[in-house]
Amino acid sequence: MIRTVNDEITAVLTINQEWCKGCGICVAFCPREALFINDAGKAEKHSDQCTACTVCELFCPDFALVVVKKGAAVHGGN
Amino acid sequence: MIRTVNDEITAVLTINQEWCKGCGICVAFCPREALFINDAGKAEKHSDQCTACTVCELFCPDFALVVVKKGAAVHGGN
Amino acid sequence: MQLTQDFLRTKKLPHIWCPGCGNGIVTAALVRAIERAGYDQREVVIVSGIGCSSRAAGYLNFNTLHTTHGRALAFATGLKMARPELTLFVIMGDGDCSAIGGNHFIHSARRNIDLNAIVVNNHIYGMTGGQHSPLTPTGMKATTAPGGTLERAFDLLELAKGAGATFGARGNAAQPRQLEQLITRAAKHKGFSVVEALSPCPIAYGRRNKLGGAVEMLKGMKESSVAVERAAEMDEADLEGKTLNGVLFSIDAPEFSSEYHRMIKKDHG
Amino acid sequence: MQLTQDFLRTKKLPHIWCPGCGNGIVTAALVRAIERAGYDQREVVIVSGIGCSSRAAGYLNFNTLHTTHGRALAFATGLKMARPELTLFVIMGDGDCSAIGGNHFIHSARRNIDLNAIVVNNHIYGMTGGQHSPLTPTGMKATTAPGGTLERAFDLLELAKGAGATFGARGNAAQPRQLEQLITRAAKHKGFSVVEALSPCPIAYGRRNKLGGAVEMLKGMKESSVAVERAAEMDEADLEGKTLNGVLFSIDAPEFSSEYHRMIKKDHG
Amino acid sequence: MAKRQEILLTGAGGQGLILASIVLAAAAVNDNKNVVQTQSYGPEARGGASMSGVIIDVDTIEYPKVTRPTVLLCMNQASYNKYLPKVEPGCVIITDSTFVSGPFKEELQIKSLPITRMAKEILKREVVANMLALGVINAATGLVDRNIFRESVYNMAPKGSGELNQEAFDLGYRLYEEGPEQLCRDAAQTSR
Amino acid sequence: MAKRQEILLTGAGGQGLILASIVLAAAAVNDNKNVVQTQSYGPEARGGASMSGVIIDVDTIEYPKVTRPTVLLCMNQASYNKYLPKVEPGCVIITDSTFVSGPFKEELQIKSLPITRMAKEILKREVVANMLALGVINAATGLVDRNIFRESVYNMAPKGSGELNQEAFDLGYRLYEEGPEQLCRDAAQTSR
Amino acid sequence: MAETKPVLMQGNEACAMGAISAGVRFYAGYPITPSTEVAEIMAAKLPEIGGVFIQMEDEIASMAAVIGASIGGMRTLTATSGPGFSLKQENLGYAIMAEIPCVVVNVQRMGPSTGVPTAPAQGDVMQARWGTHGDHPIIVFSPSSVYETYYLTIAAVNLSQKLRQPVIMLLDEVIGHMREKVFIPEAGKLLVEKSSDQIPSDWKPYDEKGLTPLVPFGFGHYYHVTGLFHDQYGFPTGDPPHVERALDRLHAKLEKYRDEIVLTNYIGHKEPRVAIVAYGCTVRSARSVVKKAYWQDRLPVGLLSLQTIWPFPAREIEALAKQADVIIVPEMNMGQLVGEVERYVCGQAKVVPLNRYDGEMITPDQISELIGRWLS
Amino acid sequence: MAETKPVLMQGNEACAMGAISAGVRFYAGYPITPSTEVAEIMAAKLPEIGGVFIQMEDEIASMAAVIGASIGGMRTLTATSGPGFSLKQENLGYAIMAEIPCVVVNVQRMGPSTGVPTAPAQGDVMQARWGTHGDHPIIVFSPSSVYETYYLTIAAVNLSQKLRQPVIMLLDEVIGHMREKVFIPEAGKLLVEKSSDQIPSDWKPYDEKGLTPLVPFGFGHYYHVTGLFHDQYGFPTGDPPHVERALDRLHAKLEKYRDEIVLTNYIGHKEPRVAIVAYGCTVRSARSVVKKAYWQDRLPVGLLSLQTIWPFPAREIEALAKQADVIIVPEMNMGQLVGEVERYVCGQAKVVPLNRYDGEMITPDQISELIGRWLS
Ligand SMILES: Cc1ncc(C[n+]2csc(CCOP(=O)(O)OP(=O)(O)O)c2C)c(N)n1
Ligand SMILES: Cc1ncc(C[n+]2csc(CCOP(=O)(O)OP(=O)(O)O)c2C)c(N)n1
Ligand code: SF4
Ligand code: SF4
Ligand code: SF4
Ligand code: SF4
Ligand code: SF4
Ligand code: SF4
Ligand SMILES: [Mg+2]
Ligand SMILES: [Mg+2]
Repeated sequence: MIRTVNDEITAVLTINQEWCKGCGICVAFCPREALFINDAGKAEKHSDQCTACTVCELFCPDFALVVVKKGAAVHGGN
Repeated sequence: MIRTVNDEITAVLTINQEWCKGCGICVAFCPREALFINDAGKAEKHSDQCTACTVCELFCPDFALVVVKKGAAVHGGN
Repeated sequence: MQLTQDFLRTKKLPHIWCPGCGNGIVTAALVRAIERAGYDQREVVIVSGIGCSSRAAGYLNFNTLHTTHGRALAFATGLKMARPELTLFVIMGDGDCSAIGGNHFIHSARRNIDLNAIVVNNHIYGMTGGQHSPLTPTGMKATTAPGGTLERAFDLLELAKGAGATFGARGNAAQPRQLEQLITRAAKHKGFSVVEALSPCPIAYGRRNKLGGAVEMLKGMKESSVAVERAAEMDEADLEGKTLNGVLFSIDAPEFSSEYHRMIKKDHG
Repeated sequence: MQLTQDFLRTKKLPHIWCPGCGNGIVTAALVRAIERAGYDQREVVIVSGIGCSSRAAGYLNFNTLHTTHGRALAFATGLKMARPELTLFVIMGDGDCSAIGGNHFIHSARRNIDLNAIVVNNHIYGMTGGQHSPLTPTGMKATTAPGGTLERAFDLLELAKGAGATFGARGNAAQPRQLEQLITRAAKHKGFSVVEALSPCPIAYGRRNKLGGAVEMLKGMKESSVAVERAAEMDEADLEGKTLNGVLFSIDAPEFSSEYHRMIKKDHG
Repeated sequence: MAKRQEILLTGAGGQGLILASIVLAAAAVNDNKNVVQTQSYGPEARGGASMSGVIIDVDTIEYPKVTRPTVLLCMNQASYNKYLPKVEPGCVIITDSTFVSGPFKEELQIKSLPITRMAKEILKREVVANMLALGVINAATGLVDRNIFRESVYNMAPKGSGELNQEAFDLGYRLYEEGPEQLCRDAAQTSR
Repeated sequence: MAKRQEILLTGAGGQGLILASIVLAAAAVNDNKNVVQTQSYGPEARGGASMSGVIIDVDTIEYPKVTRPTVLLCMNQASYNKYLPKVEPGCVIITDSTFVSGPFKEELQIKSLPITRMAKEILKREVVANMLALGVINAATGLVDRNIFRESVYNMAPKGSGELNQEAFDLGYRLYEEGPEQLCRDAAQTSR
Repeated sequence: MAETKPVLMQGNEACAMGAISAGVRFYAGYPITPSTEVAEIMAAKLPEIGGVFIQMEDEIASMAAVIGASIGGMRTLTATSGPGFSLKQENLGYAIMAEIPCVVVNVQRMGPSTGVPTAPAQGDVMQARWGTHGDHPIIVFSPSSVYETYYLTIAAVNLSQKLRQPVIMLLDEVIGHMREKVFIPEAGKLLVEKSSDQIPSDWKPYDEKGLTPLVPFGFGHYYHVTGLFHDQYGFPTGDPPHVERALDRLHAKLEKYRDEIVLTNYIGHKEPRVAIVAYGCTVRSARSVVKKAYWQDRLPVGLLSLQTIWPFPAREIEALAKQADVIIVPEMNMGQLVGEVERYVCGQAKVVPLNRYDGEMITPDQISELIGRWLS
Repeated sequence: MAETKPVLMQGNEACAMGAISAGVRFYAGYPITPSTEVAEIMAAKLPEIGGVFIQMEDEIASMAAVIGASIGGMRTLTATSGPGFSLKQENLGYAIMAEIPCVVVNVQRMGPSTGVPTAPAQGDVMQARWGTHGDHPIIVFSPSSVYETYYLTIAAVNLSQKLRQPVIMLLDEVIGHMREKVFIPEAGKLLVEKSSDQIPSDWKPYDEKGLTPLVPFGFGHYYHVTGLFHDQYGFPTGDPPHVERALDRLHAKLEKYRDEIVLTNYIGHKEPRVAIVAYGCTVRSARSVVKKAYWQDRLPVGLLSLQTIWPFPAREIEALAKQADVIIVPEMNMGQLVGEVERYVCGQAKVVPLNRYDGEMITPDQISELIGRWLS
């Protein structure tokens, strides 16, 4: 579950689609309308819109959205 | 447990010494100092002092004091 | 007013309470209140929990229900919902009501069910010989708090109010006439009403805390109590160490058992 | 702030909650608050009861104690008294905390023991499929109140206050940043603190009451909430149907576990 | 239908499979058969897996759990993966191709149909995919008299949705008998 | 003291008989005897009847309840009425004449002494009547070594009241040995 | 008796409907899987027929409320599952002591503790007998089908009233949650056994001479109800001979009506080499095996199914032990009722437990395999 | 071992003192006759030695608090009586499931329900075994003297720690309230069996391989504790094979340490014609009879006294049944443990219950009279 991120920007939104349940909350609350639910019923990003504002992260009930600093790793405990 | 009372006055204090536990509350709260605890440890009356004011009745924790109207009977349920 | 001995099971007397115990004073006030309110003997039910004070049920000549420790209000709730026409008085000790029975107390308050709770607060577990209760003031001694309890006490009426009770009053055994009147008002109130009746337990509380015998305890009770009406005019310093007496709150709100029966009558037919 | 996934048991994810359930939002806010407060992971304990929301304990990477229904605070009281140096967060559902657990709730408040109660109020029994809880507003539907419940609801924070709690705050899943801050403040408060976190249960509550899906429920929640500070300036009519948000009360009072340990140190040492 | 029939309806929580199993069981009762319906409960049912079983027999049904399915419906990939290995040859297997992508074993009698897609596209109501599936099943197996089944579907539908549910049931029959392409063509024509 | 001794202390709640029985038992322990002490509990103990039993033996004591008292103390009329019929000849019976007015059967070995009255009149403390009673009992029976008993009375008294309790115990001895009249006379002399 | 149309019904629903048919008009409870449907159906139906449904704050209060309502004269029922059943024990003991009728449903789930809330088990069999403190009599029914759930609930309500004795309906999750076809005879009709309406003038609430009907509160009999040992009028007494008589009295009523209470059913060979003793859903697996083995294959096997598990059908087991060589006791627990079977078989036959405790039903295959082993 | 001065001690006091000697430093409880003295002594002593005494709001909370404190690493005890014991059952089951050590004292009083709060009885014997829902193992000690109370409490605390298993001290009112002379060996010394301090690096809270010590919260092992069935790390699972293994695991520890757990004592004739099986205060009456009958009158009688009643001393009873013709089981109840005796005697000897349930002790006379009848 280690995902490193794009080096070009300082922070970036990662989506863990395994955890996403497609509730649509992030889509509804994203101020940039940067997200949508794809055909598989999972959240997906129009990456150019996102400002990494973390609103969706705060709202996602499934811990599926994380705004990660450049080069950081997302990992968990046991 | 039927006790009729003195006909000459309109109300009178009766003391059920079987129920009295000698706690002294009536003695302490009687405004006329009309009561005392006798040698057997039971409340007893200086009958001439009592005004049948019912204070002691209100205070007796053992239902042992009843101010009864003239000619009335004191009786209980089962 | 003469104590209506018809409402007492005189054959069961003398009662088991210790000499000078306030339970008898509170019980007598309740009997006078019932008499004064003019209830039919058949329509009055006395429910109680377990404790010294709860033994009152056995001495009162009505239908009487001596339940399990802490659960009196829950039994009473079932009975009241089944037979809303009955008038229920629920006698509980401070431990019974606010320790093990605390949950039923707050839920009765929340539902605003028409039960009349008479909480005999002697600040101690009397029946079991003097352990501290949730109404034992901080610092007071008990067999389970030999150095004085560190726990804070509930303000029972604040608790009731916070839970949604619509009537709360406090009286004491040292003012038996007033206590009777508070119970009468509680009974008239439609909804859950609480009367906290302070009562001396010279044996399990007074002795250990050097409060004197029953007489001294009653006198102390009277001295430290202040009527709410008068308290409104007093300043904080004067109120220090005092206990408010009288009807502390009385609010109108829908009563649960009658609302429920109105609903089912509509549904039913 | 990034969600510290060290504090999550990511191997246990995805969690069992329904799509759109607010439990995850509240859980994330709690994780951020713990992170923000800078606690050592070892000194944090999560205690929970039984219910959907209580399953959060299983996903949080601390010492976690998933107890019995309604008893989380009583377990936590024992643990806190034994190990006063630990910081305890006690997650409970509205039913868990205020129905079956009501007694432990008021006694924790009375003792003012330093536990941080996070009450996830979805106004319903989620886990068992949608029965009404003591926090279901009157008139709302539930499987056990098909025509809408007739019962009155507790105001949880009024109840806590009446019982003696020293910190009470209300937040909601629609304002996750504020919720996080309220939890942080609760954790800092020494004494019993309650954070009521309103949370959407679209499956067992929203659907039956036609409140829409998770998004609509969150929006509704946000709209009806008013910060206490702002409410002070509003008049009654404007406040109708609104829910107060923020720290409703915060009082200083001796905390039980530390008082106790001070006492035994004195006695002992 | 003399032989004991064991029908397993599987998929995700929220797909309405439990309701479907109850409707199927009720229909069988109305068709004078002996029936037992069971289901998997639990928090797993919440968004996770859902399974329910119906046993239909002319004899008394003792053991109530499905052990050797004669009919298997899989409405999502997870359930397909889980239950396919448990069936024996001869079992009628129906999968919702909207969510199940195989692998389909040749030796098994598997019918893959876009059940949910049809519900969504033709009836505009994904929620009746379950009744559509019942239509498919009954078309494939004749478990219950068709008219009695239709009536049961109507009667057990939530208030006001009887017709829609019946339509879904009928569409299931057509989906099974005529195939998805025909249905789409017809639908396109109607909407024109 | 070879034979098993069964001592029954009876009276009203509040007379301190349970404490007396514990002191007696502890004294016997200190005197190296085997001892078992039991008592009646219950709400009845509240102002009502009080009963406690002490068994002293050199052998191991199995059955702990008093069945055939060898010593009976009755501190009020109710207990006298209740327990007298239960004793067998040979039992040492001591009654507090302050509260017990008989009837005294000739054939029984009954010693009636004004225990409470003496405590009140001579020691001015009714509350130590129980220790006075212990003195009487031990004087009558020699159950426990007198000095050991005195010491136990002292040690087990509430803080600050050791001496008073010992005095009461000694007074019990004198009451038994010299009789009440002598005691009153002596007291009158002292107070003169 | 004209049979009505068959319907599909769930076990928990049958319990609720049976209760209503038997005149239950008061339900107090607290939700818990897998019993919740009983509450939910009661919540929907009772108000429609003028009854009272109340969701209490917990199981303790639910048990208390049910007792309170019974004292008010209503027929009452409450339903729960393991954890809630544990909580009800104190007040259940009160109802037994005070002789207040009520029916307590426990739809068992896998325990101990929270266990597996949705998995079936028969782990509360001994608890149902002994869960509350002190010696006490109890009646426990254990249905094996939806229809049996319906009629045993009716029997439970009526017996409870007649004997002034709480009755436990001990379902397992399989029976509680399964739906099956049932014929409800005379659906909607009240199947209430009326205890005599005549209150004798010398009525005593706890007459030492024998069973008296409960006179509800509010009718001018000012008696006392308590969980303390009490005299004929309900007043506390701790007098030893009285205490003994009171306990005898509590147990005697079950002995006296034993034949009405203890319901069992035998199918199979008269002198079986292998007999099965089963209750609850396990009966179904056993019956499917015995039907085939005896009716089809004519093997010397039999099945004693117990609708009543407490009071324990000792006589029936003793009789069976005289006929059978081997008695198999399949249970979805680690062996509970088998102890009682062993006690009464008393060495007269070989007793073989068959235990499954993984949260799944015992299958017919498990049973037939074991029978096969003991037949050969 | 140098014996100290003998002291007069009450049974309840011995229980409290034993607990303290065994390292108990946390007590949570709710007062109830006849157990209250245990709490009162703890309230006085614990603060003096740095321990925690807390009076909780009820028995449920007391049980919960004790479990919480145990998870915090303290040795804990709670005491109650019948009604409170009924209330503790749900959380007792939790402790069993989550394998949290603690000692629960039940000083039995006459039940059912409120019963006669001050009268002795042995009515909670079966409840102690089966009071909580679901299959569960339990250890129950039943002392017959003040000294036995002291040392069995120590054993209970140590066993509980070692096995991570709640242990019940089932006293009766006679033992709880009587005072007798005792020698407390090495009074004041800690009699604590330390479980190994070494936490293996691969420590798992519920290692399938066997018993692991409890690592208290706060030491960096972030495990989960739940009343749900759980895996080795404590995380919930309802997977059938796992559930079965988990239940087996819970029971296996008691089987493995059976010889440490099951304590009994036999006196009398090697091949008795009449043997008595007794526990609790009844042992005393029985022993006084057997001592006289065997030691003095050389009659073929014997007494098997049970300090441990659960797990049931089946082997000891089986062995006894081979020797004795008649086994008398005196109990202060309507017959509880006798059922288990009958089960294991299995027809090998005649089992004769002797029951007294009027709130009084069984006397030596009652027993000797019965022995006499069976000897002749
Ligand atoms: C379940 C249960 N727990 C404990 C008890 C023991 N008990 C009886 S009365 C009582 C407390 C009495 O105190 P309170 O309620 O204040 O009444 P009081 O005797 O002071 O009038 C207790 C703890 C019990 N009977 N049942
Ligand atoms: C003693 C007991 N009673 C009942 C239950 C069943 N039960 C589990 S969770 C729950 C209520 C859940 O509601 P809430 O506490 O509001 O939590 P939510 O699921 O809504 O988060 C109930 C009644 C139980 N597990 N234990
Ligand atoms: S909020 Fe989370 S779970 Fe919901 S759609 Fe967005 S990413 Fe998925
Ligand atoms: S980080 Fe902000 S802008 Fe980017 S997707 Fe999330 S809410 Fe939208
Ligand atoms: S108040 Fe009553 S009990 Fe007390 S002394 Fe007076 S009469 Fe007696
Ligand atoms: S009635 Fe009044 S005056 Fe008479 S004794 Fe009582 S208190 Fe005194
Ligand atoms: S112990 Fe206290 S409350 Fe109980 S009867 Fe005695 S004085 Fe009254
Ligand atoms: S039922 Fe409600 S609270 Fe429970 S997981 Fe689903 S949405 Fe969340
Ligand atoms: Mg009190
Ligand atoms: Mg909830």
